[in-house]
Amino acid sequence: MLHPITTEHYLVLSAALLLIGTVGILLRRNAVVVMMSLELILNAVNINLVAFGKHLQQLNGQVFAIFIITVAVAEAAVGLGILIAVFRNKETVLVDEIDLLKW
Amino acid sequence: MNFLDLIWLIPILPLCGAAIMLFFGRNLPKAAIRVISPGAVGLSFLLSLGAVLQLASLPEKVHQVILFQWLPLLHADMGYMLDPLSSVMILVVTGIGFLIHVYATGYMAHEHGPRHGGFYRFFGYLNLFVFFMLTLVLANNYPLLFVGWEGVGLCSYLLIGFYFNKKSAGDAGKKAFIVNRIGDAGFILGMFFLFQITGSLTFVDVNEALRSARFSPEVGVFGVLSLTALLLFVGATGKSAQIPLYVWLPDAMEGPTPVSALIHAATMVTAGVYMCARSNALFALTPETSHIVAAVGAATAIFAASIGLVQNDIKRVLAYSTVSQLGYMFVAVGVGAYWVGVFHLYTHAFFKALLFLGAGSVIHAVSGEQDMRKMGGLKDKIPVTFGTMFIASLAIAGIPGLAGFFSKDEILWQAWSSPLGSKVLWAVGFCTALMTAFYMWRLMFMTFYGEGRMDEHTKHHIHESPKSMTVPLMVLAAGSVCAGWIGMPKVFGENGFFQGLEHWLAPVFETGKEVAEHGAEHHDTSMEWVLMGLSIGAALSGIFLARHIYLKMKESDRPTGGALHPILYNKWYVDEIYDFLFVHGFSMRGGSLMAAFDRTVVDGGVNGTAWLTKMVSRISMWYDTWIVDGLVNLSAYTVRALSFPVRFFQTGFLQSYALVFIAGVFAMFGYFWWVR
Amino acid sequence: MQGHLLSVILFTPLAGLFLLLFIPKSQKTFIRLWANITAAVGFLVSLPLIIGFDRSNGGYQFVERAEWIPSLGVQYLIGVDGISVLMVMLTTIMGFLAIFSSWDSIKDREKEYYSMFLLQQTGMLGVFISMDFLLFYVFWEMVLVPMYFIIGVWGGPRKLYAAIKFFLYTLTGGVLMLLGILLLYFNYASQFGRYTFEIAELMKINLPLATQQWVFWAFFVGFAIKVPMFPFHTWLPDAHTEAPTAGSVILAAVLLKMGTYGFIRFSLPLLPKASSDQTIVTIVAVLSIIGILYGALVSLMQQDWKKLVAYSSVSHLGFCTLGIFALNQSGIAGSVIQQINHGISTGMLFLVVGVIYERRHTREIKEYGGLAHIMPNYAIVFAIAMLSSAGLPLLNGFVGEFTILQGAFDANRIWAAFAVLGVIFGAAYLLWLYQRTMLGEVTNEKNKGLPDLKWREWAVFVPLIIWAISIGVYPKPYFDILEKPVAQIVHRVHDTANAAAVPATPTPEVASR
Amino acid sequence: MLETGFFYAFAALTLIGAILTVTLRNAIHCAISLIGSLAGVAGLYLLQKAEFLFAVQIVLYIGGIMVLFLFVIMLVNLDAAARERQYHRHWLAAVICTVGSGALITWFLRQGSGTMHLGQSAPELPSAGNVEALSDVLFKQYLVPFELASVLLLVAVVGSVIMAKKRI
Amino acid sequence: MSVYYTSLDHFVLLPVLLLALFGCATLLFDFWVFPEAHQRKYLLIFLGLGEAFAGWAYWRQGAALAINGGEISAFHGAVVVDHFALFFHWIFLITTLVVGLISYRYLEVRDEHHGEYYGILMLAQCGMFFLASGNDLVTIFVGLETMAVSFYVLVGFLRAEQRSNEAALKYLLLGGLSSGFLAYGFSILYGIAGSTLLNDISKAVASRGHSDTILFLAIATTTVGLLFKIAAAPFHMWAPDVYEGAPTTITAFLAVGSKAASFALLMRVFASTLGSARSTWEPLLIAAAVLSMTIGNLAAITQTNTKRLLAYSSVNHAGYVLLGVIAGNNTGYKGVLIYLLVYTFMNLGAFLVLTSLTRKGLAGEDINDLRGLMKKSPGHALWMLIFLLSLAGIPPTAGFFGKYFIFLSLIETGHYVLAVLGCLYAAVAIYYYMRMVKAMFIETEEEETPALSTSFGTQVALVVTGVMTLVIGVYPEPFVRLAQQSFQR
Repeated sequence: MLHPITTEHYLVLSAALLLIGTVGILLRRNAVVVMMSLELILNAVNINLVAFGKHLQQLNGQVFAIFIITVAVAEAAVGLGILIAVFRNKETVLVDEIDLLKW
Repeated sequence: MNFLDLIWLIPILPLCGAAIMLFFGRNLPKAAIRVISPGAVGLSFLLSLGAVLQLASLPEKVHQVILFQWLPLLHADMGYMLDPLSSVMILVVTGIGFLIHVYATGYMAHEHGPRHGGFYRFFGYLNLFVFFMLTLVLANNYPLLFVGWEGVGLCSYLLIGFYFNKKSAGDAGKKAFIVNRIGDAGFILGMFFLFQITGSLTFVDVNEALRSARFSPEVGVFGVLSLTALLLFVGATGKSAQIPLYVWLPDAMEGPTPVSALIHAATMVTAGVYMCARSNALFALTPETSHIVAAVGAATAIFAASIGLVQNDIKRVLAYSTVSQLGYMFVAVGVGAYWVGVFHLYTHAFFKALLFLGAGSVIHAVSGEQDMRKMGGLKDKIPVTFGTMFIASLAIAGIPGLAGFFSKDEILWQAWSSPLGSKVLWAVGFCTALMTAFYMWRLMFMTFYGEGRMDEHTKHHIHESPKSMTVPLMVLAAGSVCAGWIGMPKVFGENGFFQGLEHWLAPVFETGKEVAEHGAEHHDTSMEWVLMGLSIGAALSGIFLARHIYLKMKESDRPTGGALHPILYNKWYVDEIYDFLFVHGFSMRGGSLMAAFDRTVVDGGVNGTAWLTKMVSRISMWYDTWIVDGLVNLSAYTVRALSFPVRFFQTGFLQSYALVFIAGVFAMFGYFWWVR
Repeated sequence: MQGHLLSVILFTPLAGLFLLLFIPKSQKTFIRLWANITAAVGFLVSLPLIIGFDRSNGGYQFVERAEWIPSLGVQYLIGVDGISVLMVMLTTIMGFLAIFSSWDSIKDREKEYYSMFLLQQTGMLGVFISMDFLLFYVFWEMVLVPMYFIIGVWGGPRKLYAAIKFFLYTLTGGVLMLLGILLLYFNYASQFGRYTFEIAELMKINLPLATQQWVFWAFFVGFAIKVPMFPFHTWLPDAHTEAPTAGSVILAAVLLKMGTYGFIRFSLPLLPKASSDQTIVTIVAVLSIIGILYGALVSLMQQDWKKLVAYSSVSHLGFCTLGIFALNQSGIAGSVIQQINHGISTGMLFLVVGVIYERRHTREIKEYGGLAHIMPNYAIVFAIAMLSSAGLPLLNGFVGEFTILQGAFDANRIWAAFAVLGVIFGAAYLLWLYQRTMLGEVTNEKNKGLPDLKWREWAVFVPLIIWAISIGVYPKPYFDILEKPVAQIVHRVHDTANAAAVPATPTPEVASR
Repeated sequence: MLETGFFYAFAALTLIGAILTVTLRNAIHCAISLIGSLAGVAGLYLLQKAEFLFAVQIVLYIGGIMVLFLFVIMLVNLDAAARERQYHRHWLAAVICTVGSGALITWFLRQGSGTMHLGQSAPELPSAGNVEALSDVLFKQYLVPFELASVLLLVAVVGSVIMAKKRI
Repeated sequence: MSVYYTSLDHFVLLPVLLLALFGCATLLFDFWVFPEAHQRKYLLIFLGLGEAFAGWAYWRQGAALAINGGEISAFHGAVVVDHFALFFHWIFLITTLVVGLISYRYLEVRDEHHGEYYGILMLAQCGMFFLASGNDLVTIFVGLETMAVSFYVLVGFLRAEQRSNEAALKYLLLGGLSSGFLAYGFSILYGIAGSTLLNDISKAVASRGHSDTILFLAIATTTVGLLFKIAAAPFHMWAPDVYEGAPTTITAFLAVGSKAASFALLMRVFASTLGSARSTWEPLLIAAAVLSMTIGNLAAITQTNTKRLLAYSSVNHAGYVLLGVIAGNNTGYKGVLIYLLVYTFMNLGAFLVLTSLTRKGLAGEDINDLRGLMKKSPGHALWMLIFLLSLAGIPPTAGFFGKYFIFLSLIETGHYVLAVLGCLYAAVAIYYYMRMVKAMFIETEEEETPALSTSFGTQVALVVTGVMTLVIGVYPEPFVRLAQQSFQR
């Protein structure tokens, strides 16, 4: 149990987070939760980056992670804006009720 | 004036006539047509006469005029050749053609309707026919001969279908053309064989190569030559109405009578005989083909004669008679006596043309009736017609001294004596002669003797034909008498004139001549006398039998021929057999043969083979619509149909898309995992 | 001017089209007139070509060469040899007549119609004079579009189906052909180190048989669809039937020839080993024969006048391809002549149908009968067209058919035997058609009082009839002009084949052919 | 070995938070779980001596984004949505694909870990002056993306305003 | 702290700085100077100026490249300008300009004419710049997201329309997912190389074995992200919906600009960076290409919405371009460049005509709305014909040369099956393009509709795209040379 924590631990954790995030996107009908799941995925990437950075004795990974966080912020902002627009027009945030465009 | 160099004008003149008729005829007065059209043929006749006379003085007896190269790859030129054989032919064609043209000016004079009901068209076609026929006989190579060959077929088609508002006429024309085409297919293939064997299609070269056996060894094997000859003969059977392709000729009587006389008796139908005679070098090399030719000829002769015995339509009797006589000619060709075949062709042209024209005159007299049962007693009312036809009937029956006798007798003798001949051939020919005499005189007795059986109205209108019709009859009658004199048997004594034809034709038939002479050496003259006597006897007995039955006996007493009669009357049911085989093979639900016959006539279904073709083409069309096109449409349909499932994935649900996305990722990972 | 004669010929219709665009739509007569003038000028400028053509020279003449896309090795390289010069003349003449024949029949959207025709004219000419493969391909595909519109806009009731079928079929063949071209192009580059599409250069490639076979089949699909050969023929009846008369005429007279021309110009000289490969030749010949018989048989059963003529095209073009793959002088020369003949005869037949269609607006054979009474001149013209199509001697059809048959016979007697059957069937369906429409009593009241040929119609038919007869009577100029180029192709095919065959098995059969 | 314990604690926090985020019915509960998960990740950063990143994670992510989320959740009344079916129908296929992919990713990582020596525990980064060193990297090597990020944020701001405002 | 950048760095970044500047200016001026709706079209001036300056900068860069050769690398290798990048910059420039030109009438018709539109348009172009020029994972990723976020906004720009909202939401969520995967791949690439510079990654990748699982993981996830952006199957699902829902002008921008930018990145990543791992990614791309052509074609056949039809067709085209990357020789890459250039003009043109079909109260997106266009507006119909023929790849239009190089490269590299498949699909594609042609030329309008909404800008853009489509088809030489020059390794 108490063996040292290696980079691989972080990578596996990251994979698990990625997986959970993906499941969230695939399954949750609530668009807000879907967006939260996106955040989970980006966090998985960040774990990866920081772990690699440490593994490689560099700070680049952390910097990359900062940019990922920035991107996440931007996406969330725009996404929530779009969500509000959708809600205003359609009175729903359930993604499977938003299916005007098909076939 | 050098006529020999002008022989190309001989066919061109009628062509000009035809062109004038067809393009401007509508605007010409009838009188002009009467002059121009026969005039063109007449001029040709004069030119031919001049040319033949000049040819006689040439030592080599061949003259060729080459206008220009036509099919360079087959070394075929627009070239005309005058030699003894073609000289006989052009004289027959132009001479008899001229007479028939003249006759037709009278016969067709009653054509009514807009623009004279096609008076000009008729003469245009007729002239065109003469052009093609002359091309046929004057050609110096096979392809050009084939031009004429097809051309006369075309004109025959046009003229048979001249009264094109009659459906039966159109059908008959089409039948003639298509049956001829079947023969032509054989002819074409035969030509290709010849070209491959000899490297040329010019008569002179081909014959030269064959005689000297100068053909390339790998193609010159024995079977190939026979096949070549057989293929050419297939062509000849089509054109000359031999078994099995004879069916078109009786139907061709739908055409106007002068057409029957010119095309279907005197000239076109003999083209097959001419072609075989032309290819004598080839046939001489292939005796087994010659046997076939002779056998087919003999079979056709007796077969057609037997049908002729019972026919009631005057023109049909003559038609079957023509088929029968053509069979005779092929017997002669088949036994190697080519000159005799040509001789019979030549005499036959006179009396058969005369018979047809006479029949036309009769029909003319009785207001278009063709059924002999409704004639009778015309002897005194139309004496000229009667007289001339009387002579012709004697001639065809083989009464000594008249043209038919000499040629027919010579054929029988050659059939008996030639090394290629046999007693069986003679016997068949003999029986045919008997039958010929019988049916011809049956025709005479039914038509001219006894009581008139036509209705009153017609009776009043019976009148002799105009001069323009009777004069040609008389000329032809003279010909029927004298034409045979230039080919008398040698037993009558050797004389330059009386054996003139054989000598004249000798250069053409070098090979054939050897065969014939070879035969003559081995038979004594007494046998010839005996056979001659037998055939005279046959002719006379035929005449008397006919006289006994059709003049003396009452109608009810006449022997019906028992079971044979319907068979003969229905032409051995050949049309029906063809029908049975091809036309109604599957739809014969208990219907009688007769019913089938009626249906055929009524339908006018092209012919047996046409039905088969139609059936196959139905299948083809079905195949095309449902299989070939169907497959295409099916694949198009499949593509379209696949479109929906593909689009179906596009459900509009975001998470379905994400699922596909992840499935793609999973597939990629899985792929690599699997590959590793 | 003389140096750029071919370019002038090629671009005259295009120039006319350009000017046509400036004519306002409402000036219908002027539009017609201008289109006719352009087409006539197009024909006139092509006359110096045939006059100045040197028959004794088997190579390309009037060659013009300019760089087009140097980095791809594509050139604007045009020229004519004996084969293409005939095709060019066929195109200019038939194009003119087709445009002329549309004067009365097209009463809707004339400007577009004539534009399409002129555009197509340039495309077809380009196909026949390109000596650069890519240029050829560009023109080849360019022809599709105008034809699509001609069928699709001015066609009959099922025009849309027919048009798209035409387009899809030919395009599919075209793109596969492109692959073949590119394969050759690539092989040339890897052997000679530079890229070029020049056909004369591409001939120098030394390709193994297997590769040639691949390329051959790629070409085959393209050309066979265009011809069309047997299993690829189904677009043709639909396209022909639905197209307006002039469209059918051009389609039959020129467009289909692009396929056979392709075989002669590209398949044989570029792929001599594959083209003389026994299996391939047999397959193609058998397909041709099936096409001949099949087309004829299906024609027999047609109830639709135009469809009958369309299927007869399948049969006739079967002769053309059979001749080509007889691989001898007679076969190929005959084939080229037959292509011209088919253009004339079938063109005439389509015009004949067009004349009656314009009057009665139906193509059902049942609707007609006895027209010879009402329209005697029409009947005569039809008869000549029919006989020329049926291969009557002294008319054009015979010369081609006969020579092809002879060539086929030389190659393989059995082929000829089957092909000859096609001649019989040819007579059968045409005569039957003639009988059903022209002869007999006038059965349909509507047909009474139809006017006979008008002078404009005469003017279209007369040149064709004269042409038909002149070829039938004196085909020598055509054979002369073809002699050298065809001989070159034959030599190329056989020399290469023998060169390949001799070391392996010097059979006497091969030697004797 | 304290580090190991912390790692597992933070990892558990991260994963449990994440799982709760995707499973809880109420969106507000989801958001709070997500905050937990993000805090876990922040802890992991701290564990790896990435203090600046830890700060960013806490301030920007948890303080900024999550407030935004909660704000939106309040704005778009989700009571009705919360009562309905929570998951999409195709959950089985989705779970198979995701779990399969996840398993394969893990497999890939473990397979390849040898070549990259991932199995070794990485040495510590020099802790002192971390932020300075970071800024050095950020403004030297990553100047361009930094500037670009401002553009990105500008777009995001303008965009969210356009999207969210009723009238502009 | 010393100054870390030089004038050379400036020079490289100049165009994007200018664009950003003018973009911001647009946003500002929209508020303060042109408050009235009808004045907003003057904002186009800013767009024009921005593009003109950027063009000038590109031109200078090109000139500099011509002298120095090779590439100009700036910011420690994070940004690179070479002929390849310039080629794409020009494409982006043209695309943005054309989209801007055709937008104002469209937006007026749709009642959503706001100045932000042009600003975001230019900021999106800034993002694109880094897709083509970025040489560093971080730069590329941020650039990609800049472009993506701009597009999320633009796609949802018709805020009052449910379809537009929906498209934006879908695009955002799926785009986020794909960005996540891309970032994940990038993170592993970084882990592998220990650097975010593509050059370093390239070396690291080359030194690893072909069956390295971690490398595969990186490649696969990166591929997923890139394939999503170019809308290749099976990651294309967003495309039809987003194309349909977005404003038509933005659909054009998306179909051309975004796709070209993503392809620029894809080429840089696969051809250069991951070039040595070809055996790993080639099967993935082959599968994607074949699936794209299949799905794109099949789905388009029965489609009745023109925008959706063109969306599927663009999936199909992505498949074709991928074929060029798969072939992977010089001809293939050249082919990709030519194809994208050609695609820019023809697809822009086609969407442009569709844009004109949108009139007050008439979406103009159904295939039946094209009916009788020849009668109504022959100019539009004829140009559209040229665009469609070009999309179908029929000579002598430009599309042919796109396909030509692709097929040639496939043959050169022995991918015969793909070549034949590509050919057959080209024939299938005819069918649906011809459906549009048929509607325009053969069918007639059922009821009278108002005249097309065109403007001077639209006309200019139409002529430019049309003429270019023809010119590249008839005389492709300079463009082939350009592509040749742009891809010199």
